[in-house]
Amino acid sequence: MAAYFKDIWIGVTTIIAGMAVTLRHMIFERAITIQYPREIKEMYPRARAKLFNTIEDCECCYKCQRICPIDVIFIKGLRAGKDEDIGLLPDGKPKKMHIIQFDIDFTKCIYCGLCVDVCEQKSLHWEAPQEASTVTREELYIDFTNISDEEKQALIAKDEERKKAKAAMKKKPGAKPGVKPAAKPAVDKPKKDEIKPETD
Amino acid sequence: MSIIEGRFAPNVLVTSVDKIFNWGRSRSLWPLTFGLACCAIEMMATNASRFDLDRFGIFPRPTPRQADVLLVSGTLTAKMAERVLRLYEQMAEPKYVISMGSCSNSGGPYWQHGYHVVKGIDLIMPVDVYIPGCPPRPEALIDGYLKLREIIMEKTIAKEVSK
Amino acid sequence: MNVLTSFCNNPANWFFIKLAISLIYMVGMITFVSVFALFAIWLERKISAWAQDRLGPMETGGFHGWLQTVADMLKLLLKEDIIPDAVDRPLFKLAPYIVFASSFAAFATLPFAANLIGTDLNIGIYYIVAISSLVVIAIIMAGWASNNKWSLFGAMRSASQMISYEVPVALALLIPILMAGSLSMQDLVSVQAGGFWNWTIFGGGGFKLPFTVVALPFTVLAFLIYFWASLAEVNRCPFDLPEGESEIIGFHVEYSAMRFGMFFFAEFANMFLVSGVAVALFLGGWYAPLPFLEVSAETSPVLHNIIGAFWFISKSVILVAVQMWLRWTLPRFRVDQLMHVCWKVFLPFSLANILIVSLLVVLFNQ
Amino acid sequence: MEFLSELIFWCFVVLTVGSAAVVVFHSRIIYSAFALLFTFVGVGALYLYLSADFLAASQLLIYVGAILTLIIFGVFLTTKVMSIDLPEQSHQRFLALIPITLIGIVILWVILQTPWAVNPAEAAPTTKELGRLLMSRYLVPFELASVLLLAALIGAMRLARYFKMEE
Repeated sequence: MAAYFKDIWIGVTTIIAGMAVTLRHMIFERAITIQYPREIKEMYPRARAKLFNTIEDCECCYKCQRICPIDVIFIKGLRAGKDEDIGLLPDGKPKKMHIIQFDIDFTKCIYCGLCVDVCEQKSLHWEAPQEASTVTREELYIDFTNISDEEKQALIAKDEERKKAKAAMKKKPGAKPGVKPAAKPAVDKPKKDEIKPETD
Repeated sequence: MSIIEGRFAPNVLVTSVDKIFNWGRSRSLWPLTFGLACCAIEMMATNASRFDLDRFGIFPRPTPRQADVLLVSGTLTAKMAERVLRLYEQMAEPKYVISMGSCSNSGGPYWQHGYHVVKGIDLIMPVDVYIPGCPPRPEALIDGYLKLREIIMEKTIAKEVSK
Repeated sequence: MNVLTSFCNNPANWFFIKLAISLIYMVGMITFVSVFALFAIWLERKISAWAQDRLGPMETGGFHGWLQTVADMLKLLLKEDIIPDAVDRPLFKLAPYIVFASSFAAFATLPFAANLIGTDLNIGIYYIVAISSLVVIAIIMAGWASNNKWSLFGAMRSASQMISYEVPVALALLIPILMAGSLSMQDLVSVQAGGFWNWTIFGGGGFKLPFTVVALPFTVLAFLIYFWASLAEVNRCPFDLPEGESEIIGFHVEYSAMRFGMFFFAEFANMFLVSGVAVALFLGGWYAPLPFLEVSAETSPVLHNIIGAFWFISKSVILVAVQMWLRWTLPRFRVDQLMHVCWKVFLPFSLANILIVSLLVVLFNQ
Repeated sequence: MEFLSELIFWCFVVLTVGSAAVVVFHSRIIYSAFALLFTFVGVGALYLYLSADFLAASQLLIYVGAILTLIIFGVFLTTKVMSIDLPEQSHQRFLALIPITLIGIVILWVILQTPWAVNPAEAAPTTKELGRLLMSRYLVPFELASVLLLAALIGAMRLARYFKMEE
């Protein structure tokens, strides 16, 4: 019987205590809400918000592509001719590559930041606002290169020419040119198949 | 679809009615209480005090019959896909789908070797808004909702004009 | 004007005038209940937000999102009305109407002011208790017809809870009835005239001083029991396990669009109803807390009614706000705890309470 | 006034009889149970026409609030509620004719013998009078009913009690 009345007493007092807590929050404590589109909270400097590549600073070293754990960076660079001058990198060295493709597939990117860590020129970096919602999936496949398609075609054509010239140079001294390229993939392929089950 | 949808040709009256309807629909987006993976944590954070989705009239409903938005928040495994599709089919028109995070956008980290993950929920249902991020910050999620609002504001109840 | 006066003076036409007045009252009451429900849903969201240090609806309609529930209702009206294949169609369609009609029918005897009452039945309060019991059947109907195990669970829980809590509610309501000696709502209100010290909750209710002091703890207890048990009657937290959002969702799992909106409306209408009954029976009805705050019927009958309605509605809204406050404070009961509280705590207390108060009434009623 | 009142009266009569017919004739038991709701409401309304307001409210409270809920719970506990088909035709029609005729004659006799009040009494509060009668003239039946209910209550508790498995 005593336990029964004690239970009731505890029930009543705890309800009153709880209501006092909510009342305090209702009246005296300020709301902590950030009214997002009206007031925007500043991102922390190291926040992993959105990847951005300033293509002018990019060395095209393929490090980011190689370190990306899920392979969402697609880079294609073409070696510039020795006589070409295409500007300097942030650390003062001359640029050596034309970048005709630097794509990041943001539908897949997991924002791990390995590519940013590995970038020596600091061209790949985080940018503040993360909001990038889109209506189609294709819009999230972002191309960072700043050259037009015609320029790309021109660069590719130029490269082809150079390669042909190089091949012609090589043909002169070398014997049996057809063997080497055919043999190389034959060696590579079984290797890949062996490795694959392990990684899975 | 509600009964008046797709009955009238587009005219002045319909467009002004459109505005009112779209206003009502876009200001009251009730998502389904439904989380799949780590993105669900950010979804909860967005609903909670700091970001407070209730400011926009968005508060989660526990049953698909009363929900407007299916927020697919996280990795959609092949096994779960059936259930999510069923939930989507149980929802009442007009219904919208938001794909939140890389996993639901395209399979995310599992896009190459994930034998168990659906490579993007747009393979099984129409998606209105994609939010990138892994997981997206609450701001990004709110931005997604605002984007969805803009999309709804452009919709019409009029008959589709055949081109 | 002359035509109108002659029309009104002819006794043969009184019937039509009565009919017109009751129709106007009915339409006005439906409007009031709808507007109140819209307001209450907004208030609920605001109170929940404030209790959690949030802001609640802010964006829709400018100032503090005051158009939020209008947008919600517009959307619910426009949504597709799903009737699943496997449901029991006639019952599924009928249930929301019965819920809405029965919770609305109870408003007929709620005294908003001296003359603002649908009909002052001499069994007014008994009628309200009786008509509310229709809701149970409608909820079982909804839960059964949905052909969904969760909705059936919700309906069964709801039914057992509402039937159980009807007992303490009725027993607690008997205290003011005993003191006033009438079942009519206006009689129950009018014994509490003249200042808050005459309200039934403070031991007034038509009795003078020695009784008031002795009966004070028992009347307060009766009010508390009524208020708590009525929370269970309208399925509010902490008794909201029939519609526990996170586990079973409740009897309206399968309802969409405006059919769900009707359940939603009925819930908030019921909240006002139980608060209104509490106000009428315990908190002085439409009388002001202090006598000089009201206008007597002799000086201006219209103003008398308007001020009365103001006091009644504001007291009820305060009680509704307290219900919401409780909801956002307390967690949900388990089923066995729910039944324990009803049968082992509320029932013995209210029985003892009735015994004591009736004894006091007999002793002091010389 | 008279016309409208009569119209509403006939509406309630149709409601009562119609739903009672559903109770009796419908092949699905759950429909019968829910149709009882309208029968009870209709009967309550008919009580109101006899100026028995307290009785009408009691009809709603007790029959709809308690008994009908119990009936529905009982129906839920029957197996295969959804598919069960109640037999609509009787097996012994001619044998059944005898008691039905007898009962019909009795009812007819009662109807013919009763001096029906053409104009019902003035509507007056019946609550006080009912209470007084229950506490004086009909005290014994009242108390008997309460003892019966108490016995039922105790029986229900005995049935619902948790027993330890006996060795």
